[in-house]
Amino acid sequence: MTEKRNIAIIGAGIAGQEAASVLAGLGYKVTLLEKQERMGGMLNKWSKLFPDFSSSQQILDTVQVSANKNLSVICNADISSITKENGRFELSDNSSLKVYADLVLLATGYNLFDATLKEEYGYGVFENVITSVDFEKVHKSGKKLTTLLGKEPRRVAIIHCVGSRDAKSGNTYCSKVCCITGVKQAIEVTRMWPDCEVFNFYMDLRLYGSKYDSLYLEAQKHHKVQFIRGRLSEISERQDKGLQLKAEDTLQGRPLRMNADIVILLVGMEACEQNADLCRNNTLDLDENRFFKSKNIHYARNISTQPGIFMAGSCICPMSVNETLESSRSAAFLVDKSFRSVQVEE
Amino acid sequence: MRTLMQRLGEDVRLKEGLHACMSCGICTAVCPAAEYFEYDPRSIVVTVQSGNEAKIRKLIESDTIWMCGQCMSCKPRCPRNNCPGLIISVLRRVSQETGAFVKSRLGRQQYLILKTIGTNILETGYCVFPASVVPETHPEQGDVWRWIYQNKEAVYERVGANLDKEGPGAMRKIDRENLNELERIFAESGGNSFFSTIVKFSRAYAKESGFTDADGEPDMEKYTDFLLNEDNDEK
Amino acid sequence: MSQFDFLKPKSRQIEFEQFDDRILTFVLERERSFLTCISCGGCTATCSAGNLTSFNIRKIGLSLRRGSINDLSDEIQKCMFCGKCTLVCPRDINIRNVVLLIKKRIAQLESEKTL
Amino acid sequence: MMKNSQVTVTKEIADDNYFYLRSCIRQNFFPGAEKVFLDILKNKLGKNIIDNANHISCTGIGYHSDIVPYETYQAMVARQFALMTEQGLKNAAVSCITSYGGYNEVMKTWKEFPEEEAKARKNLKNATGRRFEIPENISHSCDIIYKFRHDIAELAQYKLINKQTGKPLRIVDHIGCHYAKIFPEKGIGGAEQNTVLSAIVEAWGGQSVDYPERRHCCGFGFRHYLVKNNRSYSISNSKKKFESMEPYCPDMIITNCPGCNMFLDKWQYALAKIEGKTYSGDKNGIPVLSYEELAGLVLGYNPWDIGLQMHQVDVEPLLKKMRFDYNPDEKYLDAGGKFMGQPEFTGCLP
Repeated sequence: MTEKRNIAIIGAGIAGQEAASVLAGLGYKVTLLEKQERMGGMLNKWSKLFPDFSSSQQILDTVQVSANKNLSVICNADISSITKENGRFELSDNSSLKVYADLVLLATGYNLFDATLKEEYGYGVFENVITSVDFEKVHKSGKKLTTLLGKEPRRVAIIHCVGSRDAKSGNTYCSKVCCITGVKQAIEVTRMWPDCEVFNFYMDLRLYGSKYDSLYLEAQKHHKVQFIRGRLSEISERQDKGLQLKAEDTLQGRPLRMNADIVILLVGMEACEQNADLCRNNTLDLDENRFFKSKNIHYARNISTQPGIFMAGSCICPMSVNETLESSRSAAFLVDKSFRSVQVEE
Repeated sequence: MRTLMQRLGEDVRLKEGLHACMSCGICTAVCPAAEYFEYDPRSIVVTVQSGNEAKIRKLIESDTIWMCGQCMSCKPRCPRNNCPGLIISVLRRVSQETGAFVKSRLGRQQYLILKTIGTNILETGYCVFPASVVPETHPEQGDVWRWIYQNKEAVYERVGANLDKEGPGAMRKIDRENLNELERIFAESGGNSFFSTIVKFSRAYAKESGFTDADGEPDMEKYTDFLLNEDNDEK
Repeated sequence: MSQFDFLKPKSRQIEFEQFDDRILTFVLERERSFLTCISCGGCTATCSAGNLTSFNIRKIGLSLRRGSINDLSDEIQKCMFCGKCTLVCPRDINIRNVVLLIKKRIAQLESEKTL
Repeated sequence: MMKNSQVTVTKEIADDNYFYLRSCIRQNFFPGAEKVFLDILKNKLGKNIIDNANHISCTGIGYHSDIVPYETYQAMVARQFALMTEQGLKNAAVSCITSYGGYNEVMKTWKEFPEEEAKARKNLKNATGRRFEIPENISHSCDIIYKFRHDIAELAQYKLINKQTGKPLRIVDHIGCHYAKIFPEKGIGGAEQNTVLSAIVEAWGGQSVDYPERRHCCGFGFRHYLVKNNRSYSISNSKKKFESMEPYCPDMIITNCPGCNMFLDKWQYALAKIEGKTYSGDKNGIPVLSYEELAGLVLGYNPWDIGLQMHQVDVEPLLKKMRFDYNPDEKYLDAGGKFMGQPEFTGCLP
């Protein structure tokens, strides 16, 4: 019996690392490939997590893997091609790197929506317009959120669905985690500045997770966060660099104009652009939202359309941290199961 | 008989303008009309989307559809690529074809627009021309316009226009042959019958409302006068 | 000049910069639960007055929270204080008390002639 | 799915051999503007542009005030294309924003619904015997000035500088709604951060100034202006724009739409009559010029040749800021040099 035990995992965010540690623990030879200099992926950009304000660093530390006899980690490896020859997968980047594996696990994660594409919101033009990720950076630094001129904001508006549920951005799906992020960040703003008014502009509040709705209640009850049902139509800059917002208060059926000192855009999750590259020369496929397509979205979520390639985390669809970790373990289980069934057949 | 929804659906602009609305209000937020009238393009789209005949009937008989200014500011924003402004054009068309327009004050004004712009187009080949912008009915045009109006020939000649003369150039006279072509296009493409429909329903409404001459026929001068002075306070 | 018969309509736009918080602050100080309204409309659906008149308690609450309090004083009189709204509220807001407080505050402001 | 909100829209603009499609409102209120546009193209830039006497209104104002049905409008547009075809020209130079939006709307419809194009062809043929080819390029005349803005800058005799202070003139722009809102990809810079006018202003030495209600409609509203009782809508929306630009103390407003140009000029006057107020810090108001008129000025045309005496808000304060060499005494002389009387009053407030 030939031992087929080599697994390549693309992406060393929390999904890739969690799967790597499970599979290495089961005795497989795992190669973890990361395109950045360091592991951790997108979660490195976050400060605190919903719904409990725990530190994202704590999660990063918990899932952190280090190389051992079963696990090797290669950073700066931007894999752009997967081919299968003689029953083996060959992974290569644009330089000379080649990695061979019996099975591949995709954990390539997501990209953040580029908010400059929503030109009507003026991100990149008006300096008091920031994204949810910019806010996390401020929060992580331990500083307080201030206006461009260093002043305490009197009013902050948080905009839901930026680059999500929007044909104009080419993303018609829901990014799922933005609503609860908006509620979390609203509370964080009022914790920084108790006198600051915070308004969330939403279309539907999709607070699906456990404890998410109670965070919403807490935001209203203890932090006076206000919610306006209406998609923001435009932001303009005023002479004092303050911002003017226009939306409809759809629950009243009246247009609304508001000034705000800072606007936070809740940018959605997009599929990575490299996904399309990875689909060349194999039967991997993308879904209508450019994420990797599952063989079946109910019972084979982690199984791709190419036999031997599995998927974990938010390269399948937008996911929260806990869903990502569960998805990784589920993928690891399926990888293990796949090896076992091959051996039984042989 | 065709339902209203069928009539609306026959217009290609409904297919272009209505995909699926999720009631986000992004259109109403920037709508210049929503700010000044009891008007909400979002709810109009929702009504059309519902396909409910009774509601659509009520809509095309109401003032609401006539409040849109056709600026199309709604168009570039909609996250579902709808265009409320275009849907409203279709509603207005059906409102006029079915005679529903005479049931609302703003709808009845179509007769006034027909008498001014419609007549201008057919008689001169232009939507507007200097003699049509009468200072008395256009006080906002100001003293400079009054001066231009009173010295048309000299002023237009001074700035190189060709007012009411043969040949090319600004404000030149459109010759008979071209006007005949225009008329034939209107006849061929339904423009004339659309005009007649507006006139027919307006005459019937005028008669019904007692604007008649000695023979009991509609007196359209009286009716026009009524329309011009019809209460413009928002109810 | 009478010939310039323009500029009639008042803007319907909710202008946050003209936020009138005099009723809202009074209500919130005495009935904090009002903060947690999610505009679900349960109150309006069950409202006795709303079933007979154009009274819309959800919208009144919303106007208050948007700081537009004009035309509120007549509208609020339509409430019949049956209290069903309070029973159905999923956020457990004492809506009946909210209405009472609005009326009380309006009466105060009217006696000061500032409304 | 295609992303249509790309930051930079680079549309193609033909560089010669245009068929001129004029605007009812422009030729009516600002005939000098169209005269100077044609003159710049022919005599300064050496381009071929044809002004055809058979060309008539596209009936766009009738279409958007809903008395002209879409089929008729399409046939009228088809006729414009037929005139172009007969002249052997493939590039439309459209002066009117309503027509510009309309031509693009019709083209989009024909692309999506070929049966509509077939109907328009049939209607046109039956009515006039004419046939047409689809134009290769449809540009608004502001696109053409935009394209040649640097050439114009090289020929310029004046810069958009306030010679009294040495600083660039502060210019706010207003883009006609139908230029890029209906089809963002048809306007330079798209619907949201449109740059067609600001690039022109900056190429000629001026400073383009942003203001919050920049993208708001001027308030024409078709049926809202056409019926006198409805004009509140028009003036209210223009007022909203003036209030928004006032704190920025602009030296002038530039527009690309003939209608907007007229309304922003006249409503300042009407607002002064109603409210006793201007938004310019003086009694005159903020001068409103189109891009052709402004091109004419930087190229040193006589302001009275290009019709600037036809504006209600007086342009002379602007000319003085530019230290423009002009003769105020010729303002109201006719073509033969004879005084033709003068307006009782120019500007906004006495």
